[in-house]
Amino acid sequence: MSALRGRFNSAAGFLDLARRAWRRSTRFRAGSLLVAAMVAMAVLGPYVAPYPSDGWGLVPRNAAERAGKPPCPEFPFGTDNLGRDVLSRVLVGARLALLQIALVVSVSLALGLFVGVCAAYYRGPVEALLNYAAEVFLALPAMVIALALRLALGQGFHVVVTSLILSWWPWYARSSYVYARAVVEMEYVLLARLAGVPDRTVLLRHVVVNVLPPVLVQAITDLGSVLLEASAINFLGLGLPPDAPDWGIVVQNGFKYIVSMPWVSMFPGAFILATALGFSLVGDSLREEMDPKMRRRWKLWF
Amino acid sequence: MPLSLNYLVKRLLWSVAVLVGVVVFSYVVIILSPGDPAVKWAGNPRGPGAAKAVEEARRELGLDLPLHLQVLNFLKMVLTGDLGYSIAYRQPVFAVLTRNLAATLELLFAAYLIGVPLGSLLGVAAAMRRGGSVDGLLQTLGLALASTPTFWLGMAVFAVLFSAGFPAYGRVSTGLALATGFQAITGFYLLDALLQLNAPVFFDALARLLPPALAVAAYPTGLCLRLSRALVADALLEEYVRAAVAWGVKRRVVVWKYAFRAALPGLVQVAGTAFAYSLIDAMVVEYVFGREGLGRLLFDAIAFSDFKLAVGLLVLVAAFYLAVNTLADVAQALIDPRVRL
Amino acid sequence: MVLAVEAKKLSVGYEESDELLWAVREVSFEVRESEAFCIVGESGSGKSTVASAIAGILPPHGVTDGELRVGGRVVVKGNERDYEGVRGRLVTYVPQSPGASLNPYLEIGDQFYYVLSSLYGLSRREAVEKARAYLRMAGLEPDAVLDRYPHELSGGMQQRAAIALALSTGARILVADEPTSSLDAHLRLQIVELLKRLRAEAGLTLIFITHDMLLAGALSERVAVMYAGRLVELGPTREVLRKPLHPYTSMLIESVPVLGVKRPLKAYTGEPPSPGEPSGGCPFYERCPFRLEVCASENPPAKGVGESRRVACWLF
Amino acid sequence: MRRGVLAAVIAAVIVAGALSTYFLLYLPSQRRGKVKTVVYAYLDKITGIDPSIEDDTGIVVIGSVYETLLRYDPIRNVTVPVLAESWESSENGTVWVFRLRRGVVFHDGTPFNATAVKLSIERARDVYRETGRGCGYIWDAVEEVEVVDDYTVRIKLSYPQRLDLMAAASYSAYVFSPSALAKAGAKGPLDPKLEEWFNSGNDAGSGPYYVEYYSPESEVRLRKFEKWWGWSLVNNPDAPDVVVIKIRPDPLDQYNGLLAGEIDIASSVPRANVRDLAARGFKVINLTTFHNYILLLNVRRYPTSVREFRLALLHAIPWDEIVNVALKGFGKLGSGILPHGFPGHVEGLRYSYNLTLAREYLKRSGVGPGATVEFVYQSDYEENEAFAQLLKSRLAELNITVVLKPMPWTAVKDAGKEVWTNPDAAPHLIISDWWPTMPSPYDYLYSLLHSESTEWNWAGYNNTEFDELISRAYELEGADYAEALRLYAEAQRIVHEEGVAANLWDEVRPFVVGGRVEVPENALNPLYMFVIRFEYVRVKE
Repeated sequence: MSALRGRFNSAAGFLDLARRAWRRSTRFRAGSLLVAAMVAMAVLGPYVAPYPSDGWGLVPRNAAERAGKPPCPEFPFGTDNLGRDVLSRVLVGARLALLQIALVVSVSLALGLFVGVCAAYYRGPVEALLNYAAEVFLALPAMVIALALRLALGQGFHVVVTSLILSWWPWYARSSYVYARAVVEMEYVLLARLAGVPDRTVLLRHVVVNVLPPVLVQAITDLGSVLLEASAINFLGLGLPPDAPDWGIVVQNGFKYIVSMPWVSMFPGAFILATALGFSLVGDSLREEMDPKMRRRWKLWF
Repeated sequence: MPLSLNYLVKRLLWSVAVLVGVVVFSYVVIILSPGDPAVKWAGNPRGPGAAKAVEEARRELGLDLPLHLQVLNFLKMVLTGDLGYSIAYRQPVFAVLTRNLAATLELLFAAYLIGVPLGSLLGVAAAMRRGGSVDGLLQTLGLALASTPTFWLGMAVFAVLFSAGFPAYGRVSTGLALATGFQAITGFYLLDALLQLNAPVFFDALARLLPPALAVAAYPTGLCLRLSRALVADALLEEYVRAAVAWGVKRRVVVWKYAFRAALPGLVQVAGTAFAYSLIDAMVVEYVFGREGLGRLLFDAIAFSDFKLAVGLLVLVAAFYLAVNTLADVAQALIDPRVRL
Repeated sequence: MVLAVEAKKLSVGYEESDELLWAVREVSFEVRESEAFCIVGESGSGKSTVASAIAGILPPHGVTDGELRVGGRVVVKGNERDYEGVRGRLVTYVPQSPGASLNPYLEIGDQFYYVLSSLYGLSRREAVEKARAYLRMAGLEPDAVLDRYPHELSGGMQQRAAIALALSTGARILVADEPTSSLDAHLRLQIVELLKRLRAEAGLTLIFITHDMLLAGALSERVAVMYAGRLVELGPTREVLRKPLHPYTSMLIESVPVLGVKRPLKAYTGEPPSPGEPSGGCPFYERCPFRLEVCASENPPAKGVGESRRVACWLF
Repeated sequence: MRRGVLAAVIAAVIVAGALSTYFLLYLPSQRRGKVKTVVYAYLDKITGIDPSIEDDTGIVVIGSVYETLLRYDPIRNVTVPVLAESWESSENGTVWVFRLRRGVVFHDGTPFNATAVKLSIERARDVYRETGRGCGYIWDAVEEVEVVDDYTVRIKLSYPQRLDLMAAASYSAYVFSPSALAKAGAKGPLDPKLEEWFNSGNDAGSGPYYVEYYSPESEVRLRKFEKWWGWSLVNNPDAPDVVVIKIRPDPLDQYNGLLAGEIDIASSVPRANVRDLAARGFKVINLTTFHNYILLLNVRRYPTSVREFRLALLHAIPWDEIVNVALKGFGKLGSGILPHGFPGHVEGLRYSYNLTLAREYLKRSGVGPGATVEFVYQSDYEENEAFAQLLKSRLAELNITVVLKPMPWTAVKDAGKEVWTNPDAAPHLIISDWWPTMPSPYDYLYSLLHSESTEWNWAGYNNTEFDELISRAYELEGADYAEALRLYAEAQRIVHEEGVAANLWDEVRPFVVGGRVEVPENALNPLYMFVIRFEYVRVKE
């Protein structure tokens, strides 16, 4: 089980891993800077946005003369067809983006970890049932789940988040299950069980602690992928309403004007790309750092 | 893992079981969401016939049966492909889906024909220089390609091409198709044009296919780049690669016939799964490029509150996923000589 | 007299997680043309690394120092390596595990084809024709092998096929890295006989890597003993076996099983130092029954004993 | 090996060369004679093409395939002959005689005659009476259609009416061939089989084009009817042989289609892109339409049930921004209920954007601060979307929260009708976009605000005085047109004071036309919304 090598078992271990990665990997540094910038935007966005009410989706009073301006010093990212400042919309939108992905990944991770560890620990019919459920949701991309939920529940935040959680938890369930299987079969876990240590304690103290690190690193990478899917769902109008401060929505707002006012869609889209890339870079270089074999540099020797 | 009839049958049964789960899920969505399931199923009918339509829907769903029989009834209805009439299209859902499937698949195939070879090639190049600056750049490129919102990339490609006066819109020029008497036979326009030896339509359809295909290809390119890099780099450390090098086998042969060949089964497996998920990407890009296909159905299902169409799409996408994954497993087994057939 | 291989203060190391671990340190030896030369040592002694260095297959994270010549060509100089035109043409290689050394995705015939087309530009038919000869030479029936995948062959057949592939290159120097370690005793004997015969018939230079002193005795004319990355003793096999100089060599000879019964090592407990450990003194210090004070602090240089033997020990 | 690659490349080049030569040589024999084609992008799915029943988007097909007895001329506000050559009415307007055109044939070759007229009028009227579907209410007054001879019909009415206007209506006034019954296997004109037959893509009209291919969700193809009676009058040798009506709901889609040369006439492009298209050499025809967008306020649900609150809302609507911001200049600010240029239009009957007044009304209404109102509108109209966001932003200044509920058309209709059955589930505000069936103010006022019009009166408005006023005006139209118009204006004033409904804007629809097609002004008519008279269109090849 190569992924169990180089693991960390505590928050300090994780920090240590991150520190090593920072020292060694340019890609990790670039990725964490992107992520930090995104988080900063999410925290500060509404306060630093030049036109905060534009950012929340309100049409400015002088919309007629402001509409459709290309990027200029006053509106660095230009304005949309209703005269709203695109920069403000992007800045304010960071918060909703972060909220969506953090919520989706944390809930899916918790759910998937629980299911995966239980399946590996209890085996038998529990295992079969949980694996089956995971398989069913693996076959359903978030977009079609969102379609069904959109028709059943109407537009809204809950549709995006629910559909994404439903489609992401099986990934964590699956990898937790694989790692947990390896851990459960280890001698000390067996001994602990034989010694009559309660299941809950064994699960938490031994299994979860060993399973979590690689799954957590996976989750960091996934934050980016979830953002991509959430934006797509919002872009298609399956999720948030059309004036929500969300990057996917702003891209949708500019969609009709992609040829005449490309800036409306291009800037928020670039932020989606940069954020997703940031999380991928961080997750990818952390995984590389956890597996020393992957760090080797080489010249082709033949 | 011997690839036997036994295995295939098991695999098929498993797929059907998963599909049953998917259908039950969609039924749960219909039943548990607020509002009358029959009204939703009938598509919010109006006018004098509304009461009758709702009654009809109630019978179709079997809402007066006990719950387990309701589910069985629904399963039978969906899995026999008899989803009734789409409100948006006033045609059987099954017919609407199959009619539009070819267009999306054509785009998807084109994208993977571009993305997988390109990504693999770049991945091999990166693997040969692992740890170097070229590798770093290529890996970042791979991540960036896989992190690009496909719908946005589609729009960007579209905007650029359009500004350059390149008509990447729709599937084929209507005027051209009419003037040359083009007929859609299989629904794969490139194939249809070839069958009818219709060169203008062939090239026109190709020119309109490539730009959206490029947008859809971003993800598989990035994925294959990263994957083939990892697999080839691993394979290059294999004992038989060392032996071959020691015997003086040329670099090109070692890389392709030895290392890449070893990476191929893994690549097929992962690309297969990605192919299934990219169906959604293709649908979104279709919408951006104004092409007919499954993507438009997604919007029509929303616009008309067409629950039947939505369930049809749900099941179609899941079935596609299962079928492609089974095929990928079989293909992987076929190209690995160690697997007994 | 032409030297097949000549190592001068050759060091080989691997880069692992920012650290550089030296697997072979300042090794010097020569192998004469048409000679059967054996390198003996426990696992981790660096003998396989030496074999890789000669065959030109050091892994990509390898680092070198010193100088190595193969067939008169400088292949290693400092950290520069150049095996262009050496691999397969001057030196060839029989790998350790037969199962892992054949490409599992290719039929044996194809593997011959790729080797021979790379080296001599042969067509597939010519390559197969030539392969038949070598397969027969290695004691295999060609038709039962050529269109088979490796996993369809038995272990012995795999190893014979690997030897045939190695021979088909036509190189005059054959490096065999424990080619029998994974085979049972019967097969092992057959393979050794085969190698002996081939050497006699074709006049090859044979460099044989093993941990088995007995095998070394049966096969080679000269032997080099390695311990913890260093060459501790070198000399004609018969002399070294009869009268070992280095305490480690003595230990190896004493531990040779007689009639399959492994004798316990009385005095020589302990493990060799791991390659990462910095050692100022003799690497064998911990296990050596005859250790002196100087052994703890200074590594013994190689000293000539007689006209054909060398040893690195403060006892001499 | 390298030689092998080279050989493969050479082989590929040879094969490709051979194939393309083959294609190119093969083609000329395959190419058909030049077909003049026009591709017209329409923005909605076709809901049906039954000439008597269809009351929605099907007009875009029906208008070219079928003909009415008369046609309305909006500029002169008169009717002109089509299938009827002349007509007259009795003194009191209760008996009308139409003399029909001779030598007209339907698409299947059967001759046009008085029987066809009788059948068509009666079917439209009876379907409406039986099921409430369609626009057959225009024939509501018709008591008897009498076939005098093959080319004369006499129509008796139960009350006086401008029947010539009805005969020019855009819905349910089309004449179809009696042969359709037999083809459909229908037992009578009301047999549902007939409707099914029509809606599966069959036509029985006499217009200049006939339906060749019918796929209501994606494409309808019309072909020139060579035996149409009017070709000699039109005298247009460049009229298209084939008209493809492409269903392109997305304005961007249409814009792209234009640029790609895929679409010759676009009915709906993003407004902000029209100037860009004009700069690229496309011709833009700005049609001032009778299509207007009327805001209806739910009078049956708190807080819009409070008159003062409604007036507060209406004075907080940014009237001054609507045309420039939401419509990008493509519209006329509404006044009263009826659109500009339509009989009965009243000028100057509009609210002002006046926050002080709005606050005053809000205070008087007694509705507490922080009120929330739901606003339903059709999601695929970009003007609606822009207006909705504008309204939300401005009402936020009054501390009124607007919950935007964009919906597809069918859902909008369902939500609107709910006001009569479950008013608290119906939205507070809703936009109804309307275009008339007949050129009478009654069309708008009855449908949108009469208490019996539960299908379209989404305000839930029920005012006997208003109802009586417009009914009286309608009956007077045949006898004293001026007095009728006065009463209609009176009715609109009542609505204005009650703050129940307001015409937000009349649409100016830019039809964008590509270079190879020429669409003369007379090919478009605001009453027959979206219908292009392709017989006047010229295709330059």
